[in-house]
Amino acid sequence: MIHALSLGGALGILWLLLSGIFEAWLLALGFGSIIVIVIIANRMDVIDHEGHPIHISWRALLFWPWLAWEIVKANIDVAKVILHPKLPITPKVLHIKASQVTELGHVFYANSITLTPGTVTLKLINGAMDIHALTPSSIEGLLTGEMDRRVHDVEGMADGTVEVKKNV
Amino acid sequence: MIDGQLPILQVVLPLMMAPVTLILRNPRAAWMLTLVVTWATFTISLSLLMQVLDSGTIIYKIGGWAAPWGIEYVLDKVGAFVMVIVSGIGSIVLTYSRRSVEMEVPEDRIYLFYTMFLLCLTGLMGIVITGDVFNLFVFLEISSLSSYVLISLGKDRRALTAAFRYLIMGTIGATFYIIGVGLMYMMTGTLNMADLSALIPAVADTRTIQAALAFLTVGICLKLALFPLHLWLPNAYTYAPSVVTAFLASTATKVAVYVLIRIVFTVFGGVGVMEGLGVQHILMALALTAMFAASTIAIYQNNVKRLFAYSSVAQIGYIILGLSFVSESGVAAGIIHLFNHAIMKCAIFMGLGCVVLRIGGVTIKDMHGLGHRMPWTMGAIVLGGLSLIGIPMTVGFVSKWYLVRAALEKDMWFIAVLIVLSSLLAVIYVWRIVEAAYLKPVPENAAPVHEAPISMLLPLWVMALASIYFGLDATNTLSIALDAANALLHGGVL
Amino acid sequence: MFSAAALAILVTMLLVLIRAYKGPTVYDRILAVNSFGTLTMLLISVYGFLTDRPEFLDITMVYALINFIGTIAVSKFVRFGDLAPPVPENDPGDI
Amino acid sequence: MSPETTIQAAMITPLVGAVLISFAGRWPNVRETITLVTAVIMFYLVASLYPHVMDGGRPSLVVGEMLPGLPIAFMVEPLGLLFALIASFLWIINSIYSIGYMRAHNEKKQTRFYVCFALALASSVAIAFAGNMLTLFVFYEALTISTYPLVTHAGSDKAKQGGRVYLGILLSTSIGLLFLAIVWTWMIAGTVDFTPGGILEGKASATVIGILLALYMFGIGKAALMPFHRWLPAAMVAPTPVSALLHAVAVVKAGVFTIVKVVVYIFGIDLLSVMANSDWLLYISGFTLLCASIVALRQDNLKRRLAYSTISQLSYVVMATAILAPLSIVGATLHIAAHAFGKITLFFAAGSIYTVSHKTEVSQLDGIGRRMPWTMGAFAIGALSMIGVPPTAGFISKWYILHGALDSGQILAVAVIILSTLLNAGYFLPIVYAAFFRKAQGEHGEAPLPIVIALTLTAAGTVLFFFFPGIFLELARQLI
Amino acid sequence: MEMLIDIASWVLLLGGSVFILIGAIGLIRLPDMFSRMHGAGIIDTMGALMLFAGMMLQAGLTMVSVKIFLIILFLMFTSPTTTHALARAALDAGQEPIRDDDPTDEIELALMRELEEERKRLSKT
Amino acid sequence: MDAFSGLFNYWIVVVLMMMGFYIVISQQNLIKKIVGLNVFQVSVFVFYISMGKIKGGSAPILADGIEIYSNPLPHVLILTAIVVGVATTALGLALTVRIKNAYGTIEEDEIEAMENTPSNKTPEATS
Amino acid sequence: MLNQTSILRVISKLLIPPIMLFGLYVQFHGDFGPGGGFQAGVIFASAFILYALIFGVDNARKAAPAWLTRLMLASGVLLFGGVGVVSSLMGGGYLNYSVLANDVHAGQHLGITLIEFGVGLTVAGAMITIFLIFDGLLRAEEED
Amino acid sequence: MAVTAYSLVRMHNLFAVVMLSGIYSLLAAVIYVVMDAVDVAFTEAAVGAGISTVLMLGTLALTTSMEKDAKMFSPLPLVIVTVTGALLIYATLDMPPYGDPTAPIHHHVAPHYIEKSAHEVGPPNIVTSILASYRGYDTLGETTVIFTAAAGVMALIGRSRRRKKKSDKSMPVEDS
Repeated sequence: MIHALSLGGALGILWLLLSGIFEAWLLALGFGSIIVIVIIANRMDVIDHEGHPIHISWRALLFWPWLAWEIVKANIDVAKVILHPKLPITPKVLHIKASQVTELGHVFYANSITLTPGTVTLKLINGAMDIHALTPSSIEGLLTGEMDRRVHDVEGMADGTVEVKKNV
Repeated sequence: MIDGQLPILQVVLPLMMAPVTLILRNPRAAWMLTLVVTWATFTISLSLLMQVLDSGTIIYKIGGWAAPWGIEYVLDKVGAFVMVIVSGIGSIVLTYSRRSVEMEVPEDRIYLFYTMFLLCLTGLMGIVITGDVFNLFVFLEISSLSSYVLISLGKDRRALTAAFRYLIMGTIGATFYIIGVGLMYMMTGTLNMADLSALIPAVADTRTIQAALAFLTVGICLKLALFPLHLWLPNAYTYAPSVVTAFLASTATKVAVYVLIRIVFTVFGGVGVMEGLGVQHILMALALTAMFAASTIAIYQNNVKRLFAYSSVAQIGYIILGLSFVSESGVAAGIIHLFNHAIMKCAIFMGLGCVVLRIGGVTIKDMHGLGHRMPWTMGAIVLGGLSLIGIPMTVGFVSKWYLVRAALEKDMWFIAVLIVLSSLLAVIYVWRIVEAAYLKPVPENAAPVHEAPISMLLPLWVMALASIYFGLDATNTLSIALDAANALLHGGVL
Repeated sequence: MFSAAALAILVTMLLVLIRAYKGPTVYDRILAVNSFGTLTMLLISVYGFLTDRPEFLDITMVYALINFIGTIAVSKFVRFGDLAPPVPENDPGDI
Repeated sequence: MSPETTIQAAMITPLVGAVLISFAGRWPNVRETITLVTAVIMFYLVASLYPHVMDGGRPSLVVGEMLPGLPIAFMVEPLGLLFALIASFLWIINSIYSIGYMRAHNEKKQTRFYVCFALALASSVAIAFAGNMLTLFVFYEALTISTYPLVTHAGSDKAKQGGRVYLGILLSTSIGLLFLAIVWTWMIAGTVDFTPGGILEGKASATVIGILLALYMFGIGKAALMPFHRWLPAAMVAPTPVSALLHAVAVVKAGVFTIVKVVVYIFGIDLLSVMANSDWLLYISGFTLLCASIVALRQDNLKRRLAYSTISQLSYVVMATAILAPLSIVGATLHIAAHAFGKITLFFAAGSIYTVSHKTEVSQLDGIGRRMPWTMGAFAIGALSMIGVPPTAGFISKWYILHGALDSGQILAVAVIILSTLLNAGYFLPIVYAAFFRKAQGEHGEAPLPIVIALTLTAAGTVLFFFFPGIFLELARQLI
Repeated sequence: MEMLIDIASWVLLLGGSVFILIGAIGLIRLPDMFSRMHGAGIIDTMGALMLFAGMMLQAGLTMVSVKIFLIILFLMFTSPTTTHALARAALDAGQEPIRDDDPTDEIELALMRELEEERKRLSKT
Repeated sequence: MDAFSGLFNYWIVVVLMMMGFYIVISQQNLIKKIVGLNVFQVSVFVFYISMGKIKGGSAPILADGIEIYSNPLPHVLILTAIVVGVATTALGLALTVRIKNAYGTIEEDEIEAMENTPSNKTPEATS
Repeated sequence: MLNQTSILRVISKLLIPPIMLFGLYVQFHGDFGPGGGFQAGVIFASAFILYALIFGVDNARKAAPAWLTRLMLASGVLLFGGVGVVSSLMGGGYLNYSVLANDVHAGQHLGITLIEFGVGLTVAGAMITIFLIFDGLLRAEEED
Repeated sequence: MAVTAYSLVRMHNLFAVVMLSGIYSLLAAVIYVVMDAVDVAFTEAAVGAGISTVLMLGTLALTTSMEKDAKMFSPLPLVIVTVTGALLIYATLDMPPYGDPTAPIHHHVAPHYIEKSAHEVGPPNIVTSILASYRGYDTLGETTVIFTAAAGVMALIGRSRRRKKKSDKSMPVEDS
């Protein structure tokens, strides 16, 4: 229920952001739309902690700028490689264990890895992932495990109750 | 108040009932509903025809917007006449359809069949009544799409390929049509037919408009299966469920012809265009080729449905030939043949539907001895066949009379002779069937066969008798056709 | 300024298209198409600014959406459809 | 009953008959009674018009407009009445004969036979009474269609073949030529009503008239003008009563009737006689006449010989018309009647022989006259009539024709008639001779009673015609 | 200030343009599908981000910016997801990434062995 | 030269259309035919839209300060036409699926070959 | 679908509701910006398609059973047509929305919103139906 | 775009063909935007690139992704296409140039919409006004078309396929 409400709230904000028109008629329509969507989402069974992660803490706000910076760094890195006349790449596939507890965390981590050029998550199975890396430097960034830690932080103290649910 | 709304009701009624049948999902209920709807439309179109005959063209503004800006409905004599044909055939075919459909369409698709039927009817009605070239395209597509589906509901797998080919060619036709419309629109800035006809003369000399005419004509001819563009038709008619064949054969191509009339005569102002640009001669040549080539091919067919499908191609040739004379009697001949051919083909294909119901197939071999096994059915088919030949006392004769007359009026001796000769080809293919049905012995291992159920025979004979009635007393239909032709030729008033 | 960006995007599109045509595998094409979609988004947005009517970013959104769903569908399709591309399957389980 | 109602009734009677017959199919006796009764009623109705017409009345009836300005209209005039009289009278006799014949042969589908017969008669009468060319054409085609099942009655491959030729020629000539001619006439004259004196006078050039005449003459395939004569022998596969119907009662008569009617009422004799280019008709018909006679000489099959004889006899009528002299027209009219009686007798006889002995070839008929005196007697009378020997009907008609030919100085026609008379004698008399004076083979007696009655009646009619030609003569004279 | 924003946005736009070009070049130059994904990644991330950011600066605090922000957000979620999906699909279909054939260190080798076992285990189930 | 540049646009569109058209009528593969149809139709749509464009015009959504709008009518028409196009595509594809089920192939010539063999035999056997 | 697709699953769970909302936004803002019923329907359906792609057809069918899509399909057309009928009953012509309310503008607005909604319903219904049928067939074939 | 179209002709991998048609559609959408047709671009994006592609993929999955080798080249289609194309080029010769504000289409019906629609209908989006109100009837037709397509697909390959399969087997070809 709480998920549904928060989803409704989030959607409400989204609606206002999109619409930018504050006429009663449109607001009413928006309200109706949100209710319909919540109902449908409920039917689809996508309202849970995964589908709507309200429990993710404010730390995300800190994480993103960091991630952005990582992305920039990685980009420049890869760009150099690409522009290098010899194309000095050493593609490798790594296997990495993520330290996050929930699957949501895994996904966050995996996506963050992919988002940074130079590394792509090929596969994610129960927190174990295959990573394709283009250059040694991008591997280094991973092997230090900093990103892993940070994502773990973002994930926060994920409660075990939710954990059980998802594997059903 | 309802009176004023009749034109729109005509289209909207089947349109709105189509979703209802979809929801109902019950074959019987769907049939009942469709039946009621088709008869209602028939009644409405009759009353509209009366109205048009009494007080002239009806104009209906949709959405309350005046013509060039909004879409308007324009119902003149030709339109009302064609509409009566379409809805009349529709209601008869539907009365007939229940048993046949149960037999030929998978049971769980029957309600969808009726949905499609209604949509097809909607499309055809919409085409006939609209006064806007683009709106026409939309309804053309409604009818086409639904007819693709209807055709492919046949049990033979070849129905699928036939429908596919129809889909490809039909869509090419429709695309050509919109190219043509686009070109016209480009030069005039309007889509309304009346408006177009007022504006086109000023730009008629431009190459754009000429090309537009070419594209429109080719596009429509694809839909109406004029000879070299007919490739989709025989298979489609052959393998579609009988009901569909009966309905499409007698309405869809007719409506396409109607569109051609509309475009050439109303929009382009007829006479000048036809004669000036040589369209007349091209159409005439094609029509004659159609008459001969298709009839000749028909003679060699072993599947009777296919045989009559080719005969349809030939008969379309007659209609186009009539139009291509660009004279009053010629156009009237075209229009009257439109009506007549609808009646006789409907009867023939409904008869064949009965045969399919009882025998399971319609090859010539299946027809052996059928004259004795299913006398009523065969009787109706033969009547239809006689009408195709143009024996007096049938509708076919009336059409032929006017066609020959039109040819002679123009001193086109040669063509008059050709018309007559091609109807002799019809004798040959019709007589193949007659001989098979009456002179061949019943196959020895044939299972006993009952006459078709009365629910099918009745509509069948209504059509067969109609083909005689309108052959004996053609004054009413002809006077409408002559009026319409007159109106079309003189300024092409809507 | 925007026109420079637009030009760059167009050039990029061309390059991406080359990849899409060359293949050699299906995945290269998908990748290229995906990038192409992103580029289209960018181009449309930039064009909006170029003509001073930047309100139409909704289109960009739709693109993003379609691009996403399209690519998902495609990759799902090549993964589960029974029509794996003609790659010799020497030892599928091995990396 | 007013004449108008009578016309209606005369045409409706056979239709009603047809319907009743089809319902009575299960009870042969009822069915045949109905046939006979219908035939008699119809004859009575037609005959009751006679006095009226003789008084100069031209009762007419418009049923409705088929095409704008083109009604389905009927009008009784002498020629039509003559034809109707012959047809309806011979129907009675033919019915009697059919009953005997069909029963003796155990033919199947007899109901269909009688129904189609009635329909054919209805069409014939409608043709006879047709008031304009369109109406005539309509029923002309109806006659073709309704006789097709009769021709193919046997259902065998041969019958099918015969049916094809029959239908093929009749339909293609009528649709291909006659139809064109009618439409064209309509366009030129604005009407296709049968009008005394014709409707084309002064409306078209000589060339057009010539072409039109050709279209009409060849378009009326039922008149079996060469080269469109082949359907007649082909149709010989049909049972004998059908042949009788084709040759004597309805079909070919309808053909020549139409020709006379077209010449008299569409073109007008005056118009044609001033035109130089109508002579070819004379030649063609003369040619057909002689050719058919020569072919007939060489036929061994009795019915085929009769068929070719018919072709040549029809050409008498055509030729007589083509002579364009009033007297020859009268002769043509009379010849329709005379030939009808004569030929039906001959066919009855042929059928009778076939029924009893299953003989079909001329060469098998030796001595048959002794076993079947009535039959062969009647045959002899018929043959004489064909040749034109008094005291038979053929003499009168030929005499009129000759007279007309002489009057108008058509020596060629005279020569043809004389020559053909010789030929006629050449192919009929040997049969009669062989039948009576050669030694007989086979053991059989006379034919069934209805057959004998029928052929005796027609033979008697042939003779009576000679002595009392008044009825027909008066009618024919009215024509001019 | 105005000037500053303009310059910033220009820089961003130009930078974005350069990056997408680089990405495209990568897409062309790189030897196999998996490494090309990195090139595509550049377009999706850096290029798009910079361009959109540039546009945002141009637009100022309006609805447009909000929408661009939403788009970026959406892109950031979807782009890695699609890349991943694609990679998975390619892998499953038996595509193999080109790899440097001599593993740099022991750890990696061990990792790989582990991976292989896991693959086998998975393929059995 | 001026006319040339003005019409050049159309010419490109025409070339595109014809390519689509060519695909439709020349290809044997049913799916490719449908794709061709799409290309053909889309090109026609582009043609319409280019008709409606006015130099210096702007999208036809009313806003302050904008004077020239491009012609909205072609847009409306093409919206409808696109929908029709997608409907056709959907149906065509559904048919293709059925055809594949029934024949096991989606190559037109193969289908034809399959059809002709039995149907040629049947009449011969009967007659 | 095992947890192989966990990335996809999580992300799409996150995205589906916003996509749907976006669809409805497009639906109701067609008056002001680009978009309208048709596009909205497609977007809405695409959210659903995404769901079906990730969670399988069976789940999708559960979320949107056949009767529902069918109803959407039908009721959209009915709504559209119905607006027309109502407007003609209220004395205007067919589809003349001006008579729907006292004020021309309000009437037009109401009418447009309603019919656009009808369009959206039908389109969404149609797209979902078509997709599910295609995808359903695919699954059925795999099972064979 | 032309290149895309051309390679569509050449490609034999149907999958690639589908992808390319997607690209083609995207390109078309860009062009629409350039030509101010935002609504159309919107739709084309959603339909051409999205729905059509997905549907085609579904079909490919159900059928096959490779086209058979090229057949004999037949000149007829080329001739037809050339003639048609030539006709169109011919038609363009009398057209008003691209973007010409004096072209007739900008002066007859359209100005009315642009000037009056805000007053007569209301919404600022003229396209919506025309679509929904002036030409609302077209849109009704359009909706019906979509409805037809959906119902048609249902009728063609809708559920209860099992049963259908059986019946297919029981009577494969009717008259053989």
